[in-house]
Amino acid sequence: MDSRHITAIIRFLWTPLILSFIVLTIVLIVWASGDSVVARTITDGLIRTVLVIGLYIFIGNSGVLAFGHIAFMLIGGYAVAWLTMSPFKKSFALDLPAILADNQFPLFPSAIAAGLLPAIVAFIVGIPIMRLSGIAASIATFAVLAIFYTIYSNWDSWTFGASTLVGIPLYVNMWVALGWTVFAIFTAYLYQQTKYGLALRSSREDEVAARAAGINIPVQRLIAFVLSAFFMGIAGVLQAHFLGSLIVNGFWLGITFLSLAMLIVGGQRSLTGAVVGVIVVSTIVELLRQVEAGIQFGNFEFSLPGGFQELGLAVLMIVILIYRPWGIMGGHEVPWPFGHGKRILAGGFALAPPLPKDERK
Amino acid sequence: MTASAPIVITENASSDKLEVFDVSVDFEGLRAIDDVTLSINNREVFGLIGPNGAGKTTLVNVLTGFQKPTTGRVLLGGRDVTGWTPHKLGRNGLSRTFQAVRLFRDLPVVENLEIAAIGTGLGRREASKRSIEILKWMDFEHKAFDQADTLPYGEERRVGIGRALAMAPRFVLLDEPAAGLSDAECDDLMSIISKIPSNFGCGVLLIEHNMRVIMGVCERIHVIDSGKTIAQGSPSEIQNNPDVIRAYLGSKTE
Amino acid sequence: MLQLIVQIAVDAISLGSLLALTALGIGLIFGIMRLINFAHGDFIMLGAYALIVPSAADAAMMFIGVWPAPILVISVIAILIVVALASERIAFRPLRTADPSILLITSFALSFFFQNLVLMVYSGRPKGVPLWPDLVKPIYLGPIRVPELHIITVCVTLALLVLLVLFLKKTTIGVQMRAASEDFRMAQLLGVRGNRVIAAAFAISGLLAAVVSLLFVSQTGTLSFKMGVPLVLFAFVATVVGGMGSLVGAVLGGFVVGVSSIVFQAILPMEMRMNDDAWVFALVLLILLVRPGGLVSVKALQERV
Amino acid sequence: MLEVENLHVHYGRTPAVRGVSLDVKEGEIVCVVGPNGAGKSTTLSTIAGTQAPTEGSIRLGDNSVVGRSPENIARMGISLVPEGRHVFTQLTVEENIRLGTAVRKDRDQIESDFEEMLQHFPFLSGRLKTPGGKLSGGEQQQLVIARALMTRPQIILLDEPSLGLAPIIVDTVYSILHALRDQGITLLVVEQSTHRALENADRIYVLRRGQIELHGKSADLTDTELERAYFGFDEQESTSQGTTS
Repeated sequence: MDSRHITAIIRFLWTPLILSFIVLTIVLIVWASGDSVVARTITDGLIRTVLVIGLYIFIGNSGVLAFGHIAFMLIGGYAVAWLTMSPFKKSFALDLPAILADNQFPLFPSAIAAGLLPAIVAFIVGIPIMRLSGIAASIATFAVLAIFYTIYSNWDSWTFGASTLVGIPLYVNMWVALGWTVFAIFTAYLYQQTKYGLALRSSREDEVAARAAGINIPVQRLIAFVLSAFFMGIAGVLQAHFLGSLIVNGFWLGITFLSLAMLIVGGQRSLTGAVVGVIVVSTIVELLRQVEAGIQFGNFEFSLPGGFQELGLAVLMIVILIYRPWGIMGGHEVPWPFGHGKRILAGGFALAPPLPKDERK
Repeated sequence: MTASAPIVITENASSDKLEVFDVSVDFEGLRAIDDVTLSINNREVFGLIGPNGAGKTTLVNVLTGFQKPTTGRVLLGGRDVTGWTPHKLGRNGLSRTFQAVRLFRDLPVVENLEIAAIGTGLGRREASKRSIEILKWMDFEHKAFDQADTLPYGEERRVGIGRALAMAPRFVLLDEPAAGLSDAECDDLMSIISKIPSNFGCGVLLIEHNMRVIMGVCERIHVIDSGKTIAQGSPSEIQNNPDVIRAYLGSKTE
Repeated sequence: MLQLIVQIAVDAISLGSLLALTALGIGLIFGIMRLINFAHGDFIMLGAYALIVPSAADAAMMFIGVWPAPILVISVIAILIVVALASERIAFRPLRTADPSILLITSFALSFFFQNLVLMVYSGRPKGVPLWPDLVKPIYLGPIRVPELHIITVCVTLALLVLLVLFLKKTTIGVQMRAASEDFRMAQLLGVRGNRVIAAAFAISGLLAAVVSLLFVSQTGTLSFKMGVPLVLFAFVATVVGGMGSLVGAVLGGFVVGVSSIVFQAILPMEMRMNDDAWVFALVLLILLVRPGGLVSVKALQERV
Repeated sequence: MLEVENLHVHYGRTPAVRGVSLDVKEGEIVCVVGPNGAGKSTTLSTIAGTQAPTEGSIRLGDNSVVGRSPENIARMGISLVPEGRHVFTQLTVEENIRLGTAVRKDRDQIESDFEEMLQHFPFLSGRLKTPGGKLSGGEQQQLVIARALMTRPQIILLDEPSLGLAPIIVDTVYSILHALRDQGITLLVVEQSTHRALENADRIYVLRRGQIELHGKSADLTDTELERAYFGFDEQESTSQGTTS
């Protein structure tokens, strides 16, 4: 493998490399500063990133605005609680079957299992729903969320009903969240470069032309739906292990709105947009929160009334949408800054750079 | 055009035909296609013409599965494919272009072609390879990484044809490929179209209004008006057929 | 038994009425500009909060709420018409040509804005508001007891539906609205003022929201900054079930969702009754899978090849 | 009265109209003919304001039309009947007709105009309460003409009024257009059929690939001239000569 080939591979992986580098840099800075409060904020942001990437895998590639993905986060979060809470703590709130009630399973396999469960659910509900398009598809996914939300709210023996379930082991810190974020970035990117991802993106651009090109749209959507449900589940897992508690009410409209807002502000049509959206919206929220708490200008303290943070966020979102309807990134990935070079296709097929016009003949 | 074009797919049986038997299509009581029968041979360029509103696009939609015929059958290589979904027909060797081009606008040119190749069941590696061969054949590989919606119009149309060819079709349906092209671009287009049958081993159904293009590349021409067949024959027969002239230019009411 | 059946029927029709009115408010605007206005629920909420004095105190002090009924009704309607028109002018007009998904998210943001505005001014705690307490008492139809309020709700809904139909059929702007929702461009080509028609639609949606908010508050007697959310959710689902873009569909969908919600609550065995919303949404899912275009499907929304 | 000068229109980067100039004088029927994709419809919709020109001027009398919204252009007195008729299918026939009065200020004239319309199109009077969608194609075409007339326009732009109609109904439609012209109404008609144009128009423009190929009074033009311009056969001959020599 010569250096040109390595360059080509780096170029191919440029987007996930840069995005990972950005989040890593943020984490390292915070780690070096040793500020534990900020570290918690960042961990929270990383979990959000996994969440928004999960949304992006389906919404971004298919162009179908799905409202129901938080259902998969809910399923993943509770699944991991059933698996990893200590039998002693489970006995306080839950009334699970013996195999779950009496055992505490290892963390990592449990996390995987808790990601797979929503993926399986997505597969089952996706078979009929993925045939729908447009607004009907959006509502159908929302119906799925509403159904799971209602069931989980009332399923006392498994979820502690509408009350807060506590006692989930705390093991997610900044580094664990970072690991999953980087994994999500690479998986989402590689998926969108596979033939499946490409086929799905074609249906986003033009359903009619995609069908004529031999693409089975429901099948392609289903693949993305399942993969995205897995990451949504993982986001639920991370949140459960980060907060140590779960409440069904936390998986409803608030988080649905916030995560969609992040995706759309960043730009729903690119992975970079998804990540940028999380960073921008989280930063805005954080800044507004600090202004709300009060800032010192010399002797003069300036602060805003409580609730200003949310109002500011809503106004900023509307302004961004008015001026950049396709989000900050407008559908673009991180550009390759080093000009023309040998370029490698996702299929591994190398293509020579275009020759200058006069040399071609 | 490059002279040494790679032959991408040629293994199709030359016996196969794309046939339409007694097809009619009704839209809310209005008969858009009225009992049309036609048959396209493999490796020929077959023209379908008719004035605006004659039902050409409806017929193409029937052939490619976007429209179910009210009555009649469509046969592909002797197999009854009436009522198949578009993607299934695509996988079985029927590809098309669109009047409105309908490129995947946010994606690069090469991926536009790759998607069609993937649609026929290829993996990405083979799909890239086939796409690049076709782009080279069309003398277009220098724009492989340009995003589709940055291309000028004539080039968009060319990519549309490339995309249809990337499916290694047995038959390719070109829906008004010359609309809006300049004369020079039309000449390029004609030379591409006339080379398609021998290079790709497929039949071409060409729907076009530009008579120069139709007369220049078709071996046989089928004319419909108000959904009915009014003439078929060689270009010279059609050109001198009074019914055809009348259909286009309107009846002379003395 | 008869008492029970009538009770269920009255409840069902009453809830169906509120949802139908809310769905109409959403459907009217969707028909014309392809915007699903999630903030409509918050119009309803704002109308309810207009009844009390702005304050973060726990106990609500009535403000507009103690005015004589006619003035009260007119004031709330006027306030919500202004809110609806301002929303259109500030948030939606600049995005008129944007993708429907962007418009939808904008309405999310607007909804978020209104909710937090109220949260900031009035605090988040639910407040008791006794609006027209006399209406809660039942009236007797022979042996059958029915809350007066439910009767009023149904009558008001019917009256509004009739008025709306008359408005859409008999007035110039009403006919223009129907034309614009079928073919906006063609209507403009005939000189119909797009801005005026859209503004009229928003004004009517504000009026509908005001009526729903008064009926709803008199039924529940409480205010909460999230009170519009379940209404708008169910109404939104109703417009989709009824068929997006069809006003008849919106009303029909409102009743289907409202009635099925009450009926599920009544007929399900006790242990499944807690999950009645889940059953409603399962029904919605089923309807969509069988008829993706909704019960009354609208041609203009189907894409041509 | 209507003057279009050096009009260029692009769809995205696609040139659809390339330097078209035409004019219509008061009381004339002017036909624009040409094959599909020639830019005829684009020209009309640009005049009516649903498409923005990249270059050129459009004037109605002394007023420029460019940059105004379709509704304002309609209010200036230009009424477009687009291709495909666009009857409001859910509105009754009467509502369709009366929608055309949205632009008018002379409220008192409307009723007499309405009566007049019913005389022009007698079939309408029996079907005033019928939804527009229930009319046949020919009836719909007449309805949209009536609707356009109700705006009392200075000029009506008709995009392929004969498209999709049986020949006998086309004759009816054109006889109506003649009657209108005799009353002094100005018409700019896009038509595919050159013969129909020759029969009905005072002047004809042949459009091909976005440019005016030929222009003249219909009395001065011959079939052959028109056919050549329409199909571009001249060029075909010259190219074939070019290749043989």
